[in-house]
Amino acid sequence: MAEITWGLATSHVPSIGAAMDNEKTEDELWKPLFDGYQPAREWMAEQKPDVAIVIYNDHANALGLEMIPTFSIGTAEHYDVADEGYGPRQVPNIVGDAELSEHILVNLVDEGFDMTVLQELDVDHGLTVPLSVYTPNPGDAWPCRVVPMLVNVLQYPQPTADRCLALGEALGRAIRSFPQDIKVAVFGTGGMSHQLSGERAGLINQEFDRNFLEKIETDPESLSQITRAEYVEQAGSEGIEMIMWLIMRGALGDNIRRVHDTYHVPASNTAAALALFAAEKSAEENTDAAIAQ
Amino acid sequence: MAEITWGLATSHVPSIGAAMDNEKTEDELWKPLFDGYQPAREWMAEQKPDVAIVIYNDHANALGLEMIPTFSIGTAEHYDVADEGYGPRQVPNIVGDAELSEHILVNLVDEGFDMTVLQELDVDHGLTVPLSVYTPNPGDAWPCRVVPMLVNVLQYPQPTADRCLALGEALGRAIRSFPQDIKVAVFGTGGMSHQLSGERAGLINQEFDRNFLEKIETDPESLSQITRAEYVEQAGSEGIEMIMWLIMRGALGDNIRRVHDTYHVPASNTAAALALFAAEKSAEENTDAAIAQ
Amino acid sequence: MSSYTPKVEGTHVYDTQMSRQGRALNKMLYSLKNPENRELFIADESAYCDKHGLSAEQKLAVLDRDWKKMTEIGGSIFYVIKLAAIDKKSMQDLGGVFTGMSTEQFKAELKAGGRNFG
Amino acid sequence: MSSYTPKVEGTHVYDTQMSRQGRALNKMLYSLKNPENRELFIADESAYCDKHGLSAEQKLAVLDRDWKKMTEIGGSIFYVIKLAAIDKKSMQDLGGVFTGMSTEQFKAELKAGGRNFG
Ligand SMILES: [Fe+3]
Ligand SMILES: [Fe+3]
Repeated sequence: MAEITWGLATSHVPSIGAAMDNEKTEDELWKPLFDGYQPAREWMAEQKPDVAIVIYNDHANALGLEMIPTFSIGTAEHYDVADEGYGPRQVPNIVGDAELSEHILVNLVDEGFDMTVLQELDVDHGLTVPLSVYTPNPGDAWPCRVVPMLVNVLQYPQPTADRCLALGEALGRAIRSFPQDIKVAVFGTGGMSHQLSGERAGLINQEFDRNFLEKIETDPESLSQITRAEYVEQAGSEGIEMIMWLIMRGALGDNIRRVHDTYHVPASNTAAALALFAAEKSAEENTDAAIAQ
Repeated sequence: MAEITWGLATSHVPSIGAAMDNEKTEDELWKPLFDGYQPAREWMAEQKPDVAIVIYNDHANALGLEMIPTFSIGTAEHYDVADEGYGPRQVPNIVGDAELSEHILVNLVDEGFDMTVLQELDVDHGLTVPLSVYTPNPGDAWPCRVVPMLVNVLQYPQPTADRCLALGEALGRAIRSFPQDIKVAVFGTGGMSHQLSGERAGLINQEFDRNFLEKIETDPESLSQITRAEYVEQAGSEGIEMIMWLIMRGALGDNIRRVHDTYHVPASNTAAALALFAAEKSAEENTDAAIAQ
Repeated sequence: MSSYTPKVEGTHVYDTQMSRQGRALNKMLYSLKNPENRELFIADESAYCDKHGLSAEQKLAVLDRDWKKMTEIGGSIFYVIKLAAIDKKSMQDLGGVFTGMSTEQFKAELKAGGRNFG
Repeated sequence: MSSYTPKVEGTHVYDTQMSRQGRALNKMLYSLKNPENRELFIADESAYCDKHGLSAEQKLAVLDRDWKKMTEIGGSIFYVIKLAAIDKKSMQDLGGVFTGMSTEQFKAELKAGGRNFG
C-alpha cells in the first residue's frame, strides 16, 4: 500500500522561483530565505517520494474566471508549465500519475467531496515554485511524479478552513488505500500573510503567521475554526491561501514530527515560510502491520 | 422569505423538445406523452413561480471533457440557448437571477458542498426541454427567471445518489433562507431508464422506473442508497441521470403532495416520465410563522 | 476501463481513463458545436482530424463513420452524436448500429416497450 | 460587493459580483497569457479592448494604466498583473500605486517587516 512519508508547507510566491532562476539566492535580500530552506532540502533529498501531491491554486494561468471549481484534481499523464505572461518558467514539465489521480478522485467523490476533474492543465508558479523549493536543481526532469490538486482561494466563497481540513483527512485515507507500494509526499502551498491590492497592500502579520506555523503542527483544529473573514482580515486577501496548508495537514494524520521550519519577510510582497513534517506511521497502523505479520 | 412551491421531475430528452418545435405532439407516437403532461401543465400554469431552479446535466454543449465539475451552479444574469450541432433551439434565451444564485452558492459552500461557479453558460436541451414541458408556448420570454444547477452524470465517478439527496436538502435550506418574498420551483430532470450506446442500447426497465416514480415521493432515502453500479445496471448508462431527481426531492422537504404523474415508452431511445409535487409548508414552518406573528 | 470503475455487463461505464484515451477525438467532436467548424470539417474531414491531433485509429473511425469503434476507443456518446448530426443520423440510427439491427427494427423494439434485460 | 460577502475594512474581498462586473476586462487580461495575443494587444491596445467587448470605463482604465481603478471595477489582481507584466512593472510597483507611495518606499516598508495594521 502507498505510504505518506512527509508533508511540506511552503509559500509559492513567484519571486522565489525568479530568485532561483536568475541566480539571486545569494543576494542580501534572498540569502536568509534560501539559507532557511537548506536543512529541509537536505532532509527531503534523503527521503525522495515517488509522487508529490501538490495542493495549490492557479493564478489566472490555466483557469479563467468563467468556471471556478472549489476543489479540483488533475488526472492527466503530463502537465506543461504555463506561460504566465512572459514565457513559461524554464523548469521541466510535469509527469503525472494518472492512476493515483483516479484512485484519489474516486475515493474523494465516494466520501462526498464534489471534485472537479481536470483532464488538461498547465501548471503555474503555484505548483512549480514549491517543486523548486523541494528540488532547486532538477536538471531535465523533476525527481517525482506529481498529482496537482487545486483550491479556489481567489474568489469568495472560498471553501471553509474546516472543509479543507476534512478534505485533507479524506485525501490521506485515499492515498493510504492505494494498492501500490509507493512513497507519497504532500505539499500544502501558499501564504503566509500578504495583501496585493487595495489600501492595505503590503500587509504582513507576523503574529498571525507565527501562530499558524506553530498550530499547523500542534492544533490544526483551531486553525480550521478561523472564518474566511478572519483570514482575510488578519492575513490579507491573499493570505487566505493558508487554508491550503490544512489540506496537507489533514492528509498527514496524527503522528507527525516537525523536521524544520523557517520564516522570512519579505519575499516580494509576502511573508514566506516553510515547514516540513515527517509523517510517522500511527500506532494504529503499526498495530495493523503487526497483526498482518 | 423565499418559498418553494412545487417540484417537477421530468425527462429532458431532446426529441421531446423537437416534437414540440416541429408540431408533432398530436402524432400517434407522441400524443400519449403530451396528453399525459396536460393536467400537470394546467396546474403549474396556475402556480407560476418567480424563479425555477433547473437541475440538469450538460451534454457536450457547454462543458468540454477537459474540466468536469461534480456540481456546478450558474451565477450569470443571462444564459443563451446552445447550438447543439444544428443551430440553437428556437426558444427564448434564459434570464438568470444572479442574486439568488449567489445566495445559494454561498450557503452551499458554507455547508461543505464543493460547488463550481459558472459565470458563463450556454444551456442545452437538458434545461430547455424541461422549461418547454412546463410552458409549451413561452412566446418571447420564459415566464420565470432560471438558476441552472449542473451535475456530472456523464463520466464515472458521478456523485453518489446519497450525496445528491444531501445536496437537495441543503439547497432547500438555502432557498428558504433567501430574504426575498419569491416563489421558487425546483426542476429535477433526466431519466428515466435508457442506454444510448453499446450492445444494451435501447434498454428500458419499466419495473425500475415505476418503483423510482413511486419512491421519489414516499421513500427517497431508499433511492439514495442505490449504488451507481446498480443505477447503470438497472436503468442504463444514461438512466443514472435519475440521481438528479433526488436533488429536487431533497429540496422539497417532508411535506409534499403528488399532483400528477405520467410514464411513457418510448421518447426517442428512452422511457420518459413526469412527476409533479406540491410542496406544502412543514408543520415546523407553520409553527415558526405562528410564533413570528 | 479503469480498475476503479464498476464493471457492468454489456454496458459502457464511461470513466476518466476512457476520457483520457479519447481526449483528442472528443475535443474534435466538441468543436463541431460551432457552425464555422462544421463547415471546415465538411470541406476537408481528413485535414480537420489532423489539425485536432487525432490518432490514426481515431481518424479512421471518424472517416469510416465507425460509430461502434468511436465509442470503444474513448469517444463519449454525447460527443459522437455531434458527428451523427452532421450526417443527419438520429440516435435511433446509431442504436441500430450498436445492436446490429436496422433502424426500423431498433425503433420497433423501443415502441414495443424497449429492450428488456431483466 | 455582494451582501453575502464579508466586509473587511480596507481590503478587497473579491466575490462573484465583482467577477461578474469585471467579466470582459478579466477575459481580455486572461487572453494576454498567450504570446500572440500580447503582440496583438501591444500593436493596437484600443482595438484589442474593443474586440473583447470592454466597457468604456474598463477600456479607459486599461489605456490609462489606472491600476487602482481596474481593481475597483471588477479586475482581479491576478488578471491585472498580466498587463503589468507587459509594462515590465512588478507587484511592488503596483503596491506603491495602491498605497500612494513610491515603489522604493513600498519596498522599504516591506523590508522593515511589512505594513502592520494590528
Ligand atoms: Fe498564490
Ligand atoms: Fe440527459
